Amino acid sequence: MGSAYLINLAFNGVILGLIVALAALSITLVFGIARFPNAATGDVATVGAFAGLAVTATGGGTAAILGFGVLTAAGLSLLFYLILFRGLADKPPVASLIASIGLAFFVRAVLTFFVGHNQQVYPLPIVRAVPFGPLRVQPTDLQVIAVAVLALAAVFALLHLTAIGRRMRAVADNPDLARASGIAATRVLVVMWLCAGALAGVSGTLLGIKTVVSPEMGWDLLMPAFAATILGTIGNPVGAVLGGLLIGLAQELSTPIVGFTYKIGVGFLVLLLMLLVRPQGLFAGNALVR
Amino acid sequence: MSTAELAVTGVQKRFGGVTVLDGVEFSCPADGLSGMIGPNGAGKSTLFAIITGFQAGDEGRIRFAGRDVTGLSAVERVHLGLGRTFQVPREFGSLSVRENLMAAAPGQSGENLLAAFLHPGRVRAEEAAIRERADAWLAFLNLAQVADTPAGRLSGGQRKLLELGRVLMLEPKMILLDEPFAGVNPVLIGEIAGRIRELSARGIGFLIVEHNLAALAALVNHMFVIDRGRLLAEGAPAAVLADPAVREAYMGGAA
Amino acid sequence: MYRAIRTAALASLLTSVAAVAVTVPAAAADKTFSVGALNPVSGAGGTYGTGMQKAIILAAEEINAAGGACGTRIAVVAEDTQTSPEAAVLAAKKLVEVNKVQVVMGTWSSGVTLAVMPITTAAGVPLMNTSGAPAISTEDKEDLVWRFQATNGRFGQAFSEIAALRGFQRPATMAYNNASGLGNTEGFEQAWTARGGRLVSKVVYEPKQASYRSELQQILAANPDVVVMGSYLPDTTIILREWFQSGENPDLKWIIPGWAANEKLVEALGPEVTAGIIAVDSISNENAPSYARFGEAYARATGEPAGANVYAAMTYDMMILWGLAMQASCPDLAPRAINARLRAVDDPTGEAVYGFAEGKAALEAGKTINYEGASSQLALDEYGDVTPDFSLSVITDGKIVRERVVSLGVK
Amino acid sequence: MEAYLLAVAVIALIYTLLTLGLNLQYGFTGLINFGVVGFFAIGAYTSGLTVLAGWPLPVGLLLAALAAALASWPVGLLSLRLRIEYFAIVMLGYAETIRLVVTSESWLTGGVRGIAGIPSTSAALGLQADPTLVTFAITLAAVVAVILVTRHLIASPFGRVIRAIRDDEDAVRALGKHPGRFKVTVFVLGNAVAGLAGALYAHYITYISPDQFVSLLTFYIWVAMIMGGAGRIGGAVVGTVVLMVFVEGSRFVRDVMPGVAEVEMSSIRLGVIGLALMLLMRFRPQGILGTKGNP
Repeated sequence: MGSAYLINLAFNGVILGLIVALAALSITLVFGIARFPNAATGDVATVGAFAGLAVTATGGGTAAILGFGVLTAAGLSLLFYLILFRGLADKPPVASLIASIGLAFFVRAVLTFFVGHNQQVYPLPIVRAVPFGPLRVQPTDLQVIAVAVLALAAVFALLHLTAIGRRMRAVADNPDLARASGIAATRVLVVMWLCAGALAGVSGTLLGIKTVVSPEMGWDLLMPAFAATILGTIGNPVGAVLGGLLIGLAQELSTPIVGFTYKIGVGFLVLLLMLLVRPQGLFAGNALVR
Repeated sequence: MSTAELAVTGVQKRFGGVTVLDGVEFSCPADGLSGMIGPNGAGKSTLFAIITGFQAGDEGRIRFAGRDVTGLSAVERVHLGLGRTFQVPREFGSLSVRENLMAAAPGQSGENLLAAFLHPGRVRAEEAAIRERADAWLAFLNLAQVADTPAGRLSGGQRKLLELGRVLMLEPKMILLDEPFAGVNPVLIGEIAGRIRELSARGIGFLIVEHNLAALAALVNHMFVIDRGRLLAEGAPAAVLADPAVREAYMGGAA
Repeated sequence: MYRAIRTAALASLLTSVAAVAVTVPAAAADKTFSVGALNPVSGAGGTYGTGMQKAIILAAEEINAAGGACGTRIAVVAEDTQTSPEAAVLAAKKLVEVNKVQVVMGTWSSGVTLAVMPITTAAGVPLMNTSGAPAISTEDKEDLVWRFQATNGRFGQAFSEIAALRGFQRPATMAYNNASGLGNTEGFEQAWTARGGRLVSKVVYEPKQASYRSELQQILAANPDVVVMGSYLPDTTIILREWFQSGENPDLKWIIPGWAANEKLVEALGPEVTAGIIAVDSISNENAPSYARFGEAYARATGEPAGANVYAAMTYDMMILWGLAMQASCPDLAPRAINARLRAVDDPTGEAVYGFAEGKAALEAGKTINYEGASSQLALDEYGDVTPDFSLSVITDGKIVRERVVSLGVK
Repeated sequence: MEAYLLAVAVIALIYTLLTLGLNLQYGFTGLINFGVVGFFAIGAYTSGLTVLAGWPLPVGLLLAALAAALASWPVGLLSLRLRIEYFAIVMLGYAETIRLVVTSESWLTGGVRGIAGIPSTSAALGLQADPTLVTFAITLAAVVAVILVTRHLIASPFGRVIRAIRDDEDAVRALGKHPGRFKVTVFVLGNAVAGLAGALYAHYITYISPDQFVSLLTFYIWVAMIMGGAGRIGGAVVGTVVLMVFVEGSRFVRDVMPGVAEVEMSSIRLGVIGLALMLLMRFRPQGILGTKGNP
């Protein structure tokens, strides 16, 4: 078990971690501003992946898959806010959490009802890997890295460079402000839900490109994404990304020790240990602000 | 320096870059009737939370009843006889008014799960005694007619009284009241003030944080003024309210 | 006018109720035998369940068309297991207690069969299944459970047979962590080591992952010449794609069960990646007249080729074999009596028959018979398990081309 | 027909036990437990293995409750340090981890192949009676016992404090009582009931495997509890009955409406559960029967 083996494992962990990080960032945005862990995030990602599939029927490539998947997921996310979560805003966060689980089930049920349980695959060409020293890098890996980094950069730019982003951070910092400033808060929420949906869409389509598209893919993504969110402190975008990477790395690098069946549990173990030491998350500090 | 007092020395608290409390120092007799005022953002609520142990200060010490309680939890401070109410009443909304008071009684063996099942006789006897005490306080606070009503259905003023009743079940040496008059109609304010005076006469100490200066000045014997995280003035209510520095602080705070 | 319509509606409702009330005893007088079709109509087995149910009904129709078994018509009561043990238990209770069925056939997943067995056995009702788990044989203490599918272990033996045929020296295994995945690869390992071979590496993986690269890396590091899989379609798709993309061991060959190495896999990965994959599947008794008859009826009823659902042929055989056993047991139609005759109508020394009418005629003529099924030659062994043949196919230019049939031989 | 209804009733009673346990935790104390199925599984495996090893049934049931209680104690302590939303997610992960351990430690649990041939209740007790009937009697007795104990508990000083914790934890602290001790006790107690339910399930179905313990069951129980009204003992029973009528009723709906494609039934069931969760939260968070503010 040489260092080349470990380097490859670590690389796998990073790729996996980036996809998880995107979903985690979506969850953390919602949590920072709407104040509940959104369990429907994974299923919005699934719908994004299926939407991407629809464009491939008309001959779309990777860019078209991503674009359409992201747009659909963003629109769906906004729709869910308008018809469900807005009406729950004045109830305890637990109500929104439980409703979001219901929504996740419902979305999955609708998907399986119409498309069945069978897997689907994006008809993209399969290309051989390029060796970089001991590392074997697949072209899809480079795509995943590029898209993920771009998406993350776009979100951080939005949060820090635009007026609406600053307002989002302000609302995250002080929920009373949201109540006080009426219409402005609605605009913040609309942008936030669009943004969260888009991130879920990126995560879903990238997962679809890497693997296969199936109705359960998003729900399966949810647990590691939740873990990453908590790991990096809920409401902290940088933390969510680092949390995702940490979980991906911990899972893959632990395999020589714990084997392959337990590796899914490792992500959770890391989370538990961290919570014992730092109940507030790794990057404690107030929410989206700092 | 008497042992029966609440003493605060050098308390500091910062949130991020903002200093909320900057070395507050004061002391008041544990059986006295004292008030605390200060403009919005002066740090009263934070100080209140630090005294009662609901928040930890960055520096400084709290002494109560002859002990340094700085490191003690909120629960332990209650056991030493330091009770509190909340600014926005935090009644147990789904429990009846009587249950609210009964829940507060200390040292109930029925709160131990095993005892609740294994010693039904003892628990029943205790319950009867607790109920009697609760009803007595309800009568004192003029809440007897709503004893069986869910607390969530009470009016704002009644909730304040309920919270007071709940603290009284603890048989505290001293009670910290957080804005007992806020949002209460004038008639009820008079009633609440009357009850406080009577309790004070029975030897229970009070420290009352309040925005209603007139009502507070009429009630307390001694007043502290907090501004920008420090003690600005103290003394008899009339003298304190006449102090130019206090007036200045209130004007500045309003602007 | 309105009132008239209402009166008419009411009257017709009453008559239809009366009609039902009359037909039930009439049917009973005509002697019917109730059979429970307990299939995975929804859930993970949903792809197969409906077809399995149809096949049972087709076979019952065939029996009834031939004048019934022992003068008795077959009535099929269908239920859904939802591919869940708990739902299956309730469904089985309903079949046995409410519908009073005297045999239950067509349970699919091993978990369901193991959960239903105690109920049917306690009621003295035989259970016929298409599950793979070995525990089914050992738990069947009263010889009331019959298996029409190859056990996981037999699949493993077939893999080993094929690996040896192809001259592989350094096999590795990868298994999806469930009973079937493990059963296949462990069956392979057992059979392979019994031949004196050894595995160079083996991995058991948790399903539903975004990537299996770390697992694959461990396998490839051992430099095997073939990987034997106990896998399903989604994970197989991802694993093969990652293997191909990595560019490592490009000459590596794969032996994959037929339910994973199928047209969908080729569609997902294309001809280049799938070239040379060896697909192994238990096959129906394709050259037998019974299969031809079944295939034609199945296609007519469902609009799908019989080959699309290998389990449908098995449930068809369950019903036909049971009908023949009823005939052989005549006039004693107690479930246990019929159960005891199942091997007698599958007697290797008997005259080969390929359908119910033919078998019934032979039995009436006093002959011993051997029903050659549509799914396999059956040949029920001492555990009540069948011995089907396997196909060895190779994916070439995106097409799954069958090379040969592998028989493990009847003990 | 009676025997089938009895079989359905046994499952309904087992679910009722789970709902009662969760109701104690969430309905009366406000603890969010998304790991119900994990403790159910622990109970099932513990009793199944114990009785298979030759111990009598009562020992199996007792150990099942104890094991579930023991497994929930450390996470119960953790709950005191975590925000409520963190804890909700941690519990989802914990149940999944329990399933993972059951799957991986095949030397003990049979792994993915599960454990077959667990003695039924009547077999374990050495009775000749119908196992469904015996399980029904035991489960009914357990439900009645849990209801009686819960009622006594809720009316006791202990119960008063946990209801106070649900309404306002900080106010309880201001009264000099540690909410933590009460929360951990309730958490452990509720999960012990889930463990007992798991044991009865194991001896009823007689075959257990990791596939039977997926998170969907947890949410079934949540739906049942919320439908009946959190914080109402009778609500747990009513909610479970409504749930079972829906789940089992779909079996008969298919007989009446053959037009509904059969393969899609599982999608419809999942969708209805999801829709129920959303609508209940949105319009009747106090449950079908509950009245606002007075549970």
